[in-house]
Amino acid sequence: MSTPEHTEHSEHSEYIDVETGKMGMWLFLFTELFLFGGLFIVYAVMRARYGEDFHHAALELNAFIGATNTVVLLVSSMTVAMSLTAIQKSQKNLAVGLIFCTLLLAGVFMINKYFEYGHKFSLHLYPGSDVMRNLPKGEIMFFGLYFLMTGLHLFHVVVGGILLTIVMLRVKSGKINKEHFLLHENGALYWHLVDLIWIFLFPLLYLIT
Amino acid sequence: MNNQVSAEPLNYLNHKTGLWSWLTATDHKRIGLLYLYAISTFFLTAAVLGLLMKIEKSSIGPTIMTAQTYNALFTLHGIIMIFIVVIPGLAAVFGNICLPIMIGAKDVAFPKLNLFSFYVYITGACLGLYSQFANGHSPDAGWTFYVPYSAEVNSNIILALLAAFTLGFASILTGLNFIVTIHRMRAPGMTWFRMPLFPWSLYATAWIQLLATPVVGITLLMVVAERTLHVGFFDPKLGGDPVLYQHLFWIYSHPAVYVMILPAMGVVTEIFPTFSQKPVFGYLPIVFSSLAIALVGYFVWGHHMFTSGMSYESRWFFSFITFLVAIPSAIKVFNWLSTMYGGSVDLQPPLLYAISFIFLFTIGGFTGLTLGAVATDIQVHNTDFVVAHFHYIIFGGMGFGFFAAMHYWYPKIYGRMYHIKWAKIAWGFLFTGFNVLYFPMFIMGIQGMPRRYYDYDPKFQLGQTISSVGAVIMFIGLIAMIVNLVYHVRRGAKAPANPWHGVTLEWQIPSPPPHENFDEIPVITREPYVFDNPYTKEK
Amino acid sequence: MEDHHDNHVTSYAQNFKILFVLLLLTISTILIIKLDLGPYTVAMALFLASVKTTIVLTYFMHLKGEKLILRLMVGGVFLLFAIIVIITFIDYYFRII
Amino acid sequence: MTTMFSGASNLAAGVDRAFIFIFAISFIFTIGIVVAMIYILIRFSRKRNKNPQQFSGNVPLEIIWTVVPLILVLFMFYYGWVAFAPMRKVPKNSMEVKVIGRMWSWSFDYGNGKISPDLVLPLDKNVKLNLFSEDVNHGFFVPAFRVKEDVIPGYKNYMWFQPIAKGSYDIYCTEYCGLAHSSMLAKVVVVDSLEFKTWLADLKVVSNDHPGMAVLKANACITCHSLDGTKVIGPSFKGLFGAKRNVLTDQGEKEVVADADYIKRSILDPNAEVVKGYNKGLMQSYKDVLKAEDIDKIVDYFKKSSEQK
Ligand code: HEA
Ligand code: HEA
Ligand code: HEC
Ligand code: CUA
Ligand SMILES: [Cu+2]
Repeated sequence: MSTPEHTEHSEHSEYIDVETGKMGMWLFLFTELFLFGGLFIVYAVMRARYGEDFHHAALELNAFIGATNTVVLLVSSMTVAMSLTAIQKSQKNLAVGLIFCTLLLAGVFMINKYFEYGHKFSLHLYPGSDVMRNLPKGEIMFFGLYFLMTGLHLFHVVVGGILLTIVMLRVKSGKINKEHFLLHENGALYWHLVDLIWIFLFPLLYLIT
Repeated sequence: MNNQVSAEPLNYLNHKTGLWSWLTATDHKRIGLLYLYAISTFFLTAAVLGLLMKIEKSSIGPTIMTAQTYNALFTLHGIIMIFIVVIPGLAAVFGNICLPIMIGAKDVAFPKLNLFSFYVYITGACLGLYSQFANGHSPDAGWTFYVPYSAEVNSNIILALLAAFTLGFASILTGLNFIVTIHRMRAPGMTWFRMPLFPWSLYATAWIQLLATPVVGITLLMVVAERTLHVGFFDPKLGGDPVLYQHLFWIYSHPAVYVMILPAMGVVTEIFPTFSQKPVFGYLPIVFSSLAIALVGYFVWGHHMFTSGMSYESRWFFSFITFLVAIPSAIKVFNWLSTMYGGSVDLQPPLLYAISFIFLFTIGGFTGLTLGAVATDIQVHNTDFVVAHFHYIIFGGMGFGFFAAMHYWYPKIYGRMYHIKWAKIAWGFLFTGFNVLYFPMFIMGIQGMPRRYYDYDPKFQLGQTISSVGAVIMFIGLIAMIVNLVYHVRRGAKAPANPWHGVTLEWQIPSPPPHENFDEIPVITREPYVFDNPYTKEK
Repeated sequence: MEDHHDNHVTSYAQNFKILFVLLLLTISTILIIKLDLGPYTVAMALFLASVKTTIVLTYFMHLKGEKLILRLMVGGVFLLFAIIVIITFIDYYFRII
Repeated sequence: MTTMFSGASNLAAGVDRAFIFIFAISFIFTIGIVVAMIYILIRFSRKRNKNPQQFSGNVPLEIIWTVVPLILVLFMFYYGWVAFAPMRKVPKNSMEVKVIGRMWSWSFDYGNGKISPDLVLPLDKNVKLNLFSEDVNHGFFVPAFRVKEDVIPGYKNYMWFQPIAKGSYDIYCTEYCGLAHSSMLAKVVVVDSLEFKTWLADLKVVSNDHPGMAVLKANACITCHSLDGTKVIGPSFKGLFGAKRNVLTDQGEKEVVADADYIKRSILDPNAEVVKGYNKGLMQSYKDVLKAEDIDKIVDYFKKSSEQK
């Protein structure tokens, strides 16, 4: 899913009105909220039904990795916010550096996820596996939700990463600068959304056992 | 650019030519037309399927098809009509064509995104059609895809689900575009309450598209996951909850019915003042009733689930809110009538469709109330009564609204005029056929004729046959209407800029409009419906 | 068109402070769950998550400096979602499965 | 003919009252609107009225047509509600019957070993129906009684009523459940209590069928499997025993001989080996439905009927 704005260059000027672009981005974020919202509703209902099983299943998850990733995302959220400050202060190199930090942190997040998923796979615990099929129903449900929610979130991390890479390149080339940084702002907004969703995923999946 | 050979002034239709210029057009009017052609094609396809179903049901037992085919037909008919025709319908066609002009803008806020959503739409629509012909069985779960049936049956459900998902995405993008356009692109001086009512209704619609669609998107994806990965969110065999699916489905699909009807209400709200040469009666109440419908419409989804074993308290709650959502519709109906009252009413084809809209929508709406009361819904739920209710309100409401819009803005869009008398005759057939087709279904529904039934009890024979005759009458009407409209796109008499003496902005520019609508962005100084223009004076 | 941009540049120091608060809240979430407040654990965890969300929205996402209409939209959307969840639970809460 | 006003249960009167109330209001308003519309079209037609008046609103009117419909719909809600409320409150002394819905037949389990394809009920006695589904969603609908509840797998839905007139009434399935949804029919037969008692006590199955055939009939196998060689939804049972079958398994296609073992596997785990040319997922496992001896009876029946030829 691309952001609406960077596809857009009206014939009249190369840059699109800032308020317009930002509003478009916010509206897009609302749809993301409801997308995950549907999953949260399912989670809530199933948790009410299979409290015990969820409890057991959640113990399987590595809260440490979860916590690490929370910190990683929060810090990355800050760096991307700071890069915006930098661009507004015309500190181009700092801005590039900060976005790069964000991307690095995104990388760390994905590496963590790689190990986390890898561990599950080594236990043959993945949707469709025989091990998973033989678990109690509530645990199947928990892992199903776990994989769907974190998987969808991971997808957003990847998209956010790509978006921020584009932003970084444009900052470098000067296309994004003190005057025109709408894409930068929107990229940052998207990244914060990724963080926001994780803020809920973390306690719900890893902690509440 | 002035080396144009033809005498016609440059407009959005001829300023660039060639197929490629159409396929890559970012001009909102051209995108609107692309939608119009796509949607009409799909509408006709699905309408023919409807006709086939009626022929099948004209007599007991197998008439022209097997049960398998029938089940696939109503599923495809429902999917096309709902997801491909009526949900995008008015907003994508006439919203695109008229919204920017009516608020005095040169285009929508994100023209390229607009084109992109058209292609997303086409992709989804083709996927939907493809699901019918791909290897294996055509999908047969009904447009509601209730789990566990849809999670277990061995037909191309996955393709159909992905089609619905993709179409939802297109719908979200259109909604997003419209909201931003309305917020940011209004001409100077056009305050919120100087905005015409069709844009207002699109605004309310867009919020529903934006916020309700993602929920069904994720739900359908979960069913796909269920089928491919064997994690049962909804299938009880895997520990899931089938009623939860219904909740999530209707959290979207009830608001979606207002996505269908709100723009149609907007259209007739434009038509009544124009053909009565009189300001809209109760501008503010109409605005707020649109917003109220959009908002309250989010909270009534459970009325589709009165028999699903939902808790007692929920049934109470949903029934109650359902009745509240009827009030804003009532307000609109009365305001429309009062708009005509005291006017100088000219019964042209658009108005003819608009008043039949009121009639059919009222019947559809009142039967909606019958469905909203729990006790009566228990009797008529999933019977032909429901089928008649929503055909009255969707086809009679949104469908006739669409036809009204078509006849109203046709001269603006093409710069040509259709044959008025033919249009009225076609209307006669459509309207008669419509009532003959669907009214008997109310009666059969109350008597217990269930829906999605391939075959039926002999006691329903008479009703079913009458209803099938109605379908044939409608068929004639539709053909007549289409021939009239298509034929005159090129051969019709030249239409003036303002054939109906309307006062909203689209009538103040040439027909067809120039590429960027306005040479100079107009400055708005007054309310939208003030009828003191020269056209009324000269009469 | 560009003028309104200068008025909400967040300083680096402020960004740091916000991160600090967020990290504190994360730690308290973990602690609260370790403490186990019985039936209130989930509620507390969700409450803290909402506080974090609000902070991210207001400061990192600069809602604070945005136009009123945008803030209303964000608030409205969250509210709508909350209502939908509550209504769904009118069914589940009262139902004996 | 079951018309609207021939309710045959205690709940019908309330529902009909709600119908009448809502229809009456709807009728009055619809007629009113049509008459007003026609009047306006004639009286204010462009021919008659060249000078449109330019008023654009009236607050008292707006209030009236907000408040009046509001009051009316509240009444509609009320009537709908009072007729519905008793439907969920089952009287204590109700007789209970378990309703089992499956693709595409109903059966009614009276708890004393009596299982019937039709619902036979005593007159004037409260009945509670416990609704169970073996596969997908179904809907249990008796129009004459004004009752309908969905039959959803994994859910314990129920309904109750009291039949108040003797006779035989239609049962329909109202939730789409696949190919033969429209033939998932049955009857409610209301008889007087004496007749009911003798019927209930009679546990023998009066039939000259082979016991295996009886099982096939009772479980509606023959809605999908014909006995005469025609292809319905599943393969015909004709000549099944000992025949060669090409089946698709997870490992691929293979040929098997339909022996007793294969038939058992086909009944208990039908989707593991799917007969070529047929669809997976249609037939559900009968593991929890059929007892081992029932399956033996079926196998025996297949064996015998193949030998006859
Ligand atoms: C455009 C689409 C559209 C619209 C606008 C509506 C509008 C309404 N609908 Fe409908 N509905 C559908 C499309 C629509 N519906 C579809 C597609 C289904 C079936 C889905 C499926 O299962 O496949 C359905 C099913 C459906 C059900 C579920 C039935 C069932 O399955 O058991 C219910 C139940 O409450 C219902 C109620 C209503 C109500 C109360 C309104 C109200 O908004 C109507 C309000 C209008 C009026 C009331 C009339 C105008 C007012 C006056 C003339 C003034 C006087 C008024 C008073 C005195 C009150 N609808
Ligand atoms: C916009 C929405 C819409 C429209 C316009 C229609 C239009 C029609 N529908 Fe539709 N219908 C639905 C939406 C719609 N329907 C939905 C959502 C369902 C529920 C599906 C489900 O259960 O899942 C449904 C279900 C449904 C059923 C119920 C199936 C069942 O439950 O068993 C029936 C049965 O008669 C039916 C019939 C018709 C008919 C006869 C028309 C007619 O009015 C159509 C009139 C048109 C014609 C008679 C043909 C005109 C054709 C031409 C002009 C073509 C000429 C061109 C060439 C030859 C190239 N529809
Ligand atoms: C919903 C329809 C349906 C019902 C009801 C049904 N079946 Fe089947 N059956 C099928 C289908 C489809 C197949 C072929 C695919 C497969 O092998 O799974 C099949 C295959 C079989 C086979 C293997 C047949 C062969 O030719 O190799 C047997 C034996 C069988 N069913 C027995 C039964 C019995 C016994 C019952 C009832 C207790 C029953 N079925 C009920 C649909 C059904
Ligand atoms: Cu069972 Cu339809
Ligand atoms: Cu609805």
